[in-house]
Amino acid sequence: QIVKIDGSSTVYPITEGIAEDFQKAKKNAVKVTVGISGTGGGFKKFCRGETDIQNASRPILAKEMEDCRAAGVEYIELPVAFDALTVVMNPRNTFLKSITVEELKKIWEPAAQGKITRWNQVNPAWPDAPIKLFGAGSDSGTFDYFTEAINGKAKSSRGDYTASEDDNVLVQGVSQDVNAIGYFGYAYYAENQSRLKALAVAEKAGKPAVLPSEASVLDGSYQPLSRPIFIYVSAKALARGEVREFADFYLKNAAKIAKEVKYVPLPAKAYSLAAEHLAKGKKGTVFGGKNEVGLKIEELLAREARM
Amino acid sequence: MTTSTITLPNNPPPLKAEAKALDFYYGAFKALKGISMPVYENRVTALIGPSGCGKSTFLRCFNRMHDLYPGHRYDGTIQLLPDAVNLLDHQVDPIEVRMRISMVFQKPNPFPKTIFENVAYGLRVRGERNRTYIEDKVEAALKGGALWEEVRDRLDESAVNLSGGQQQRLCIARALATDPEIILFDEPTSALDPIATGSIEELVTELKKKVTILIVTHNMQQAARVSDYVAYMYLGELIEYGATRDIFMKPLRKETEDYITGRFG
Amino acid sequence: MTTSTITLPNNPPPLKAEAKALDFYYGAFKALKGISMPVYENRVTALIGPSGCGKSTFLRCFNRMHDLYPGHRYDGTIQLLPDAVNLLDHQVDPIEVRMRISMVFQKPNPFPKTIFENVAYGLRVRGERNRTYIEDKVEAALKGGALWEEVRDRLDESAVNLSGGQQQRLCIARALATDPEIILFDEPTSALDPIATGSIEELVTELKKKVTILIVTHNMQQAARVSDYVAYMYLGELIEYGATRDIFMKPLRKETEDYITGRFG
Amino acid sequence: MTPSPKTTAPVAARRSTLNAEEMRALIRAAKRYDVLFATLGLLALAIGILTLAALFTGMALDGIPRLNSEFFTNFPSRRAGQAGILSAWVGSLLVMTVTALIAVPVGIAGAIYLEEYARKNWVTDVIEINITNLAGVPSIVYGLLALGLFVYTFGLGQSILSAGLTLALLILPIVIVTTREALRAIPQHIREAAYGCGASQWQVVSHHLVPYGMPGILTGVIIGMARAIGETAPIITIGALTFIAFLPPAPFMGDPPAGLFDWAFSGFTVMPIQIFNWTSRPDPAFHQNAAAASFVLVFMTVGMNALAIWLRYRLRKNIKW
Amino acid sequence: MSSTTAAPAPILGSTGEARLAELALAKARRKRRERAIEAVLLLAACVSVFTTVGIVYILLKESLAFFSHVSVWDFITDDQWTPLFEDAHFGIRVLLAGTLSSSGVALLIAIPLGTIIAIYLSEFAGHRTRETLKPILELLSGVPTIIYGYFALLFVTPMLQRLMPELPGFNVLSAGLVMGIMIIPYVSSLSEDAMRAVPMSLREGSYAMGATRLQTAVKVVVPAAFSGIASAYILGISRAVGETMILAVAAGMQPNLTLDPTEPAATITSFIVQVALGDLPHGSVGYQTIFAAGLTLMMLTLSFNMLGYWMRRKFREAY
Ligand SMILES: Nc1ncnc2c1ncn2[C@@H]1O[C@H](COP(=O)(O)OP(=O)(O)OP(=O)(O)O)[C@@H](O)[C@H]1O
Ligand SMILES: Nc1ncnc2c1ncn2[C@@H]1O[C@H](COP(=O)(O)OP(=O)(O)OP(=O)(O)O)[C@@H](O)[C@H]1O
Ligand SMILES: [Mg+2]
Ligand SMILES: [Mg+2]
Ligand SMILES: O=P([O-])([O-])[O-]
Repeated sequence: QIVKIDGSSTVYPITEGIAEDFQKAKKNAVKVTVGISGTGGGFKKFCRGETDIQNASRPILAKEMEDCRAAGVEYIELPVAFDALTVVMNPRNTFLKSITVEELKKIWEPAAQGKITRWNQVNPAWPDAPIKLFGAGSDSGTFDYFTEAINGKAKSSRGDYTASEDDNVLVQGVSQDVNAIGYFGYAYYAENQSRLKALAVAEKAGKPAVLPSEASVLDGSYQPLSRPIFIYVSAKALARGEVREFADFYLKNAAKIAKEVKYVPLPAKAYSLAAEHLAKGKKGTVFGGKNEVGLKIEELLAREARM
Repeated sequence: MTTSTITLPNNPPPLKAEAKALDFYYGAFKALKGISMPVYENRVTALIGPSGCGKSTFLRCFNRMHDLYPGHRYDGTIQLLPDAVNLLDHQVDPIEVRMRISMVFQKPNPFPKTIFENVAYGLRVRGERNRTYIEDKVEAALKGGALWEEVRDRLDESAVNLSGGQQQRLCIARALATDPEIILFDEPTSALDPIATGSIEELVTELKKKVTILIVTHNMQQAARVSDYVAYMYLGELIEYGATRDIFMKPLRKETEDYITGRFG
Repeated sequence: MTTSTITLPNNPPPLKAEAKALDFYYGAFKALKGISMPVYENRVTALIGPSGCGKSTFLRCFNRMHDLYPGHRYDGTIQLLPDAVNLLDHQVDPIEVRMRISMVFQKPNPFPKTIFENVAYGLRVRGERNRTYIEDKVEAALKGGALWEEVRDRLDESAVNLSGGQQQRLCIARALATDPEIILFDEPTSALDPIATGSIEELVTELKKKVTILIVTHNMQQAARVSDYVAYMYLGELIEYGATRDIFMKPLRKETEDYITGRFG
Repeated sequence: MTPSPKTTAPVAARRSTLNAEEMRALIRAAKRYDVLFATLGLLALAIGILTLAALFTGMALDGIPRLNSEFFTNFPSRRAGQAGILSAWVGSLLVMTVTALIAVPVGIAGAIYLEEYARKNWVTDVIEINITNLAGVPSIVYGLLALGLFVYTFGLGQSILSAGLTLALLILPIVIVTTREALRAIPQHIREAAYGCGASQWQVVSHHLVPYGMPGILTGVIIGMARAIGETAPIITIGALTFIAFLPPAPFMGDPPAGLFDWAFSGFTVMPIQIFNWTSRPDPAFHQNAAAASFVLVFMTVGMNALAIWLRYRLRKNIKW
Repeated sequence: MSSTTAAPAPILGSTGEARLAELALAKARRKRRERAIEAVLLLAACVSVFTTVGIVYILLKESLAFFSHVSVWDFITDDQWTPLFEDAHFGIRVLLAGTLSSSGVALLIAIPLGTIIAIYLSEFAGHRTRETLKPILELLSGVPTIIYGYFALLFVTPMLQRLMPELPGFNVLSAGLVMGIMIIPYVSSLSEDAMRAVPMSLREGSYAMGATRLQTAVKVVVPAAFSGIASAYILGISRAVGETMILAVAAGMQPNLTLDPTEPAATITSFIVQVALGDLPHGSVGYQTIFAAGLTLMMLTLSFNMLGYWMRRKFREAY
């Protein structure tokens, strides 16, 4: 009896924790494997029917929906936690207190490439010092989400920055350079608070700047950089007892584990709603095949409920 | 082209083999030129001549050693008697030729195996499985190679630890173990000290009672001591062939005489 | 231990070098045992003896070749005259010895360079920069090596494309180019054909007008043809030393006679 | 033989180039370069060896506190303190087994063909150029090949078998090249002796060449394996698992239908993947685990290399020509 | 022929006519067996060819799909590499520049140091020193490269930054340096093997002329071993061009069209792992880029290897 899981590296720490506890709870009668091949790579396998559960740091895309349909794979979409993309800077940086989405866009939009290279070009109040940029690799869910939330279009970004799939590498980069700014998942910031400083982000000029935290994500004020993350369970696999048990176990323990690995859990209501969907076997996605940014928890719940 | 001066004995012993108009080519280089010569049964025939004259090349035709290398070519025949097989014939399996004609090389070349396995090797290659038969044969061959007394108690030791002379006698025993019809020796003593050389020479004289022997040597004295017939070669040609005594005492050709009296070489 | 039988000439030419009570060890193996022997200036001294007797070992003491390998040890002295330096002395730099005493090896070993650079090598090593000087020296050395006529038009070709005999003469020219006091030859013709051998022998006879020569040879005829003095060695010992004519005509020691008459070897 | 009087006149004076003093000065100067170069050589060696030492001490300092027996017997965990490398080292071991089972016979057979059988023609030329080429192909490209071929076309999935096959192909050139060298080092007179006894070609190969070449062949195999065990990129491309808290089934012990080779089709993880995963975790406690695992991995490579050296030494002792 | 003619009475031992007839039979059997064995061996030798064919097939298949979207001209001439961005550019030159500069730095370290070490070990060091130091040095190439990546990032870069305060945290220089050290044993071991294969007689010839160690090594041994040393260099170059993890971790993955090693850069290989690790839907143009990049890489190493092959042919050792 094996439950096979693959997909996003972002969701991986939560799923891994669940898998570990689940195996313990079942006294190793059920085996669980978790792989990392990215949300895209994972969906490829999932839609071939090779895996039972898919970790996804974004909703399923139209192309992937089609693949799944072609192979006759149906799925149940379960949001499991929130990730707050965090904009970070070097702790020795004295001039940055907060930043607006506007300013972030000025820095990161494609037009900035090769032109916006000094801080005072973004905001005259800032010093005439070079900007050193660090960001998620262009092949990650984080990159897609950040570009869409800030620049308004997924995958549209300047290219002259240091990119890495390995966020520790980015942590390293930002912590070594006073003039650095970068972004990555909240967990990496949370574990490296001694070396990094999070930057408060204001959705619009004039709106209050908000620091990422469990509270600010839950109350919906950390916008637009908080995003839900998901697992997709194959409907066919759900027919197997161990997969259903695992999925139930997941929803029951997601809040605890998410907190442990420094993600923001969903409100309890969201988990019960998801459990209900699972029980009823509600298939499909509420996103219609595209990613969305700035989705508040209430909206997400509302949509889930409507399903 | 010079012709060969061949003096056949009056009362010839039975023929064991006979080369006829043998040419040999290393690729484009013609190393043997029209060699015709008898090899008498149970006699020692010595091949002499200056370095590079083709002695080894000729000898290695007898067990088709040249077949191992691409681009080498024979022309002419070597008949093996009494069945008159042309052992250079393409139809003839060189492995079969080598099973009938053994060879002992210039440098002793025992396999890095035990003494026993070295001697038994030819039998193993022939698919022999019978342990007592092999043991008997090995003992007989080692006795034939005058090595038995020295190694009887250490047949399981590695052959590479023997002295040079012992190694060479081991190689002779290895060649004997399969009852060959002819044994080819290519300067078998040139890597050995005088004492080992002496014992090998004795051995050759002893062996000819049972097998036909062809031996290449650089050493005139050795040729005189061990052989019954001598062939003097020069630049790939057979200059003179005859009984050893005749060749050394009254060579018919000036070239032979020059060589033997040490005018060069 | 046998003692050496040494017959000095009545009217000795000046001494060029002299070995005294020379022992040599390959690790624990004593390859030379108390050798004492003169080397006369502008004469050819031949070292003969069966394989493994220590001829090469002795020769290579003269240019401290053994220093290249760890664990080899000399005992005794070799004095180089007229300055009476003991060239085996630890204080004496082997490089200095080798600059004064050249060597020609058994197998021709030209460097994979042009003919010109091969001959110029010794000069370059000595830090010589003057191009015309080097050119003159190379030409003179090639003439001394009887190779100039054959290669004058292709000095820039690679030396490895020369024939064996030419290569060996090139090595001699290389050795000559630096005006050595002694040249050591270790079986210089054993890898060559009779014609090349002849020309090298002539060369040696020619060279002794200018330099002292020590030559190892396996070939009795060669020793008789080219040398003025002969040393017969056996099992690491010097058995007999004397003028060539004496050694070959009336050896004083039975061992020498046995060897020379070809009773073994 | 009267000893000649010691003269002070320099002998070299007769020589046209140098007198004794000049010569000594020259030798001293030339030897200075010897010393200089030897120092340079030692310095260059020191750079390499110090790097190695720095790497080692770094890993040891970070990693050794984690190296207790549980580290080897625990499965991965989200709690760094409890996480272990059991599935990783077992996985590495099994993948290496498959790699060896494939690369060794195929590599040796290929080398034998090229060295002993092949006629010199364009086919063998192509094979030869091709092998030198493959030795230079980046490992990540093998990963792409494996993904397309083994995982999908042959349907072997992300299994130990796929990974083992991939790494086998990766080290095949190493095994072939070293085996050929080992065979080439066997003197021709040994072959001639064997043929002279009437042996067939295959008999010569199997009775003599392979046994005598064994020290060299083994060295090549082990060096190849040491290379394979550290490979990360191709295994990532195939998609090794990251969390796997059980071991592949032992022969005949798996879920029915149980067979001898069920384990080969099991999912797996290997040491480099585990290290890679741990280094990319946010919690720095995992980085310590990564250092410890790296230490173990490097130790495995060192061990294999040491084994190669020892074997070469032991086996060579019995083979002389 | 021999097997069919009447077998002669053997001269020696217990063999008889029956034995010879047996031999004839055995010959036919042996021939068949030998053929079968040769066929099997040939097949094994061909595995490497199949591997290449497989690699080329996979790379070409996906690359063809790629080039149906992107013109070859753009691929070669564009000076931006942003295949995964909204505004996609596919200028392979950018990655080639990274590959070139990182390999350049690595080879500037590996080739001189490797050669010096080879000469030292082969001509200067004693037997014991050589036999201990060589395997220790070879361990350098046995360390998993990902470990080197972090070594470059966390150890070498900060050290360099003390010398060059302007140096960014990610740069080709430190990755290249570490890569160079990793490649040293590839260069030194192979070169040393080649030098040791030079027969002692050549060295003796040189020493006999009064040459010092260094003169002998540089003027005689190195030229004689040149073709072997050249293959060692070629292998080193291939390794440098194909190295992945060190660059992925320490060089910054920033597609910069520059040859300046103090800048961060992306290389062909680091781009491939980045995508292989990532999030891209298979079958998309972005995904196909890794095969086009892989093909470029393969052609690059192929041309180096061909060069090496040609050099070996041309300068084959002639001692
Ligand atoms: N494999 C080969 N390829 C090309 N030429 C060869 C080969 N082997 C020998 N030769 C040439 O063939 C001629 C005869 O060589 P062979 O070895 O038979 O001489 P030999 O009389 O045995 O000399 P030696 O006394 O030195 O052993 C020589 O000119 C030699 O250079
Ligand atoms: N490097 C070595 N290590 C140990 N023993 C050696 C070494 N070289 C030679 N010997 C031994 O020293 C003795 C003398 O050898 P040497 O080479 O001087 O003989 P030689 O008279 O020149 O013989 P040949 O005529 O075969 O060249 C021999 O017994 C030989 O086995
Ligand atoms: Mg011969
Ligand atoms: Mg000698
Ligand atoms: O692996 P990701 O899809 O979360 O980037």
